[in-house]
Amino acid sequence: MSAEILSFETGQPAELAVGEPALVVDVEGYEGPLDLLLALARQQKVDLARISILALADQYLAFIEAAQKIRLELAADYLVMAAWLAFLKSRLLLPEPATPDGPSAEEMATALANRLRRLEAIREASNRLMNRPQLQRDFFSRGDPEIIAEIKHPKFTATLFDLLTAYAAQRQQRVLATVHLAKRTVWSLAEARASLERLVGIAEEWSCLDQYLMSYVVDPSQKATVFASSFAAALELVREGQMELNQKEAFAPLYFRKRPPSVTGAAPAPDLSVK
Amino acid sequence: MASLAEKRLPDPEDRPVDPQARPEELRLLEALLFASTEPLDLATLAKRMPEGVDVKVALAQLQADYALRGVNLVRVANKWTFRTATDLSWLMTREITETRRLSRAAIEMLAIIAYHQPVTRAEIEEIRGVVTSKGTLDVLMETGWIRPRGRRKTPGRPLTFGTTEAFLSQFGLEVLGDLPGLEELKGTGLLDSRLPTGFSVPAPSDDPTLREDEDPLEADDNLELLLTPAADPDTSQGS
Amino acid sequence: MASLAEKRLPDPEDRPVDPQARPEELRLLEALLFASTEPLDLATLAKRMPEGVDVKVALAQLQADYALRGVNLVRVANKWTFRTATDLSWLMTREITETRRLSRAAIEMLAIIAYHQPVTRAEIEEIRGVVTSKGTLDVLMETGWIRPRGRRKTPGRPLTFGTTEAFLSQFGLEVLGDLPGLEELKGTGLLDSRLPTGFSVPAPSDDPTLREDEDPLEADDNLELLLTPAADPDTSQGS
Repeated sequence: MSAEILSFETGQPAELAVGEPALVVDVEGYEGPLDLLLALARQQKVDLARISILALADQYLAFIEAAQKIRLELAADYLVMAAWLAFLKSRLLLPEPATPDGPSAEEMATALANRLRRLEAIREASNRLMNRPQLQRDFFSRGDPEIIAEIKHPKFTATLFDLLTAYAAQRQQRVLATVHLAKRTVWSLAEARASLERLVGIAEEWSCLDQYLMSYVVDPSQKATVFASSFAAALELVREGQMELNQKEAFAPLYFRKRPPSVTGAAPAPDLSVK
Repeated sequence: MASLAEKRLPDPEDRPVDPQARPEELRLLEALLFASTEPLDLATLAKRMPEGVDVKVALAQLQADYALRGVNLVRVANKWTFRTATDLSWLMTREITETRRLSRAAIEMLAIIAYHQPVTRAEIEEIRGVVTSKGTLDVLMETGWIRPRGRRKTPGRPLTFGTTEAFLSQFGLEVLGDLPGLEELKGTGLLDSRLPTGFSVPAPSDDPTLREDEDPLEADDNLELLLTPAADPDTSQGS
Repeated sequence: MASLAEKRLPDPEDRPVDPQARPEELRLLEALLFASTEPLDLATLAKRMPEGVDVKVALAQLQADYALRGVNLVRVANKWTFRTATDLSWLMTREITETRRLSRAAIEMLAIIAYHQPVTRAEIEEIRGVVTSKGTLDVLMETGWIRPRGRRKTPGRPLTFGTTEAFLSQFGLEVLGDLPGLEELKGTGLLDSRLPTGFSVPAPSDDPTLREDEDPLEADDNLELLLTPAADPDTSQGS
């Protein structure tokens, strides 16, 4: 610590040579200017309440000056404090103006002394606090607490609204589902066409469409839809030139065959007696 | 016994001369055993205690000291530890209530029981269109809102279910008849107003008097067993 | 004192008539308090005790019973717990599980928070005369001994800090008023954070009730974020 080499009586650094080992201070060792001031103040060995702020300011300024002489990098905080202390010192030395603007130099000095006292007091308090017996260091809690078994009691929640919504939705869903099942299934045009295309692919000879269709109709109720869709699909295939249709008269059975590759004329009528 | 005022904590300075002061080794032992995270054996204790202390004797003394207390000094596999007195083990439990929401399936089932009671499990499944899991019925029984009330006089004699008073209080109903009927459900928009004719909502009743087609539960009906799948023809048809 | 042979464990059947038998409520209390990891408050204890037991009286009795033992019944922030007697710490050292060593800055900060609470970071820095590093605050928060308790109703609405129950527990303080040297500090007026020392003598308080100049923390206050330098003008001037 460098403070020993500072003479607070004169406020001037004691005789010292630049680079003297004692001056190589670790400012990092202080927690800021206030900490440094407190350390310096302790050198006065008096109650902080009766400390000489003037002497302290001199000590601090001397310290900073010394530090700068050896090009010790100082944080801005230290320089701000130095400037403020220089200002305070000049005001303490000069007679007070008749109409003081703001706090008097005496008040500023007292405030600084109080800050130092407070910092010292809290340090003292923290020492006393940390010296108290501490849990798991000096006294101990139960090392092996017993397990408290938890008996869970479920409490169920549900509202009347939940209940009614569930009931209505459920009943309704069942009713609507029944209606849906009663709907007729429809043989779509696309289905009919796909089936016919497969049929036409193998029907080189005239074949009775009705007979083919019958094999598809498992459920008699579907007969109408199968016939209607197939007939429409058949007309479509004829228009596209993929197949030929033949019917003797209205409501007579329909015959179809794959359209021959080369069309040389009207196709001969099927020999109905054969089939 | 001295009054509490007289039994104030003595100052630490008083301790050495206090006539009640216990032998220091007992204080040391109880502190060690209290703070230890695991039971301690004789060797470990002896190593930690001051020289010249007969740890065995001290342990026996300490065990006697605590014998009548709520905490006893016990030996477990030759190691010593404090444990709650066995007659107080009930203290070592804590009852906690946890709030649980009913599953949708349970709510649906409850609703059907409420409206259609007395109703069997098979009938519930008929209305819901799905097989009921045993778990759902268990949960509902746990709520205390439903109860088996009798047995239907049909083959298999299935249980009939109804709601309880707890059901009424849970849902803020004075009587079961306060459950809204068809028109009210339609009025609130819960039911579609264009439902087919013939669609009806029963006028529910939780009258405990058994219906004509119900038999009383037998005294020895073990409801736990009755609800298991094996005893329940409803679910024996497979999953 | 009776010899060990005479002090054999009585049979459980003998207990009720044993003249030495302690009042059941004391057995229950000591069992509960021994078993628990956490200090228990009066309400919790009362809930677990039989009706009609004056728990306060029983606790005082129990505290007296254990005053001279190696394990004492102590009160921390109005909660009760057993702790090993502090005068036995020399014996217990081996139980120490690597206690964290706080930096001097952290210790000072903790003391300022303890003696000046509720206190803002700026006020802490005013007392210490230095900017607080984020790391120091983090370390203190990690100990669980301090907590942000609200926001000062001043521009910037800075967080106010206070100590926790764990703090009292750690330092064996029954209430905050037991802080060492608190009375002297109050007497010197050095607890007033404003300068010069005022006329009022403020006392620190860890009462969770907010002071008049405190706002509650908002529900969405993310303390992690609040403590980061970015959100803190004190340190935003950069390093």
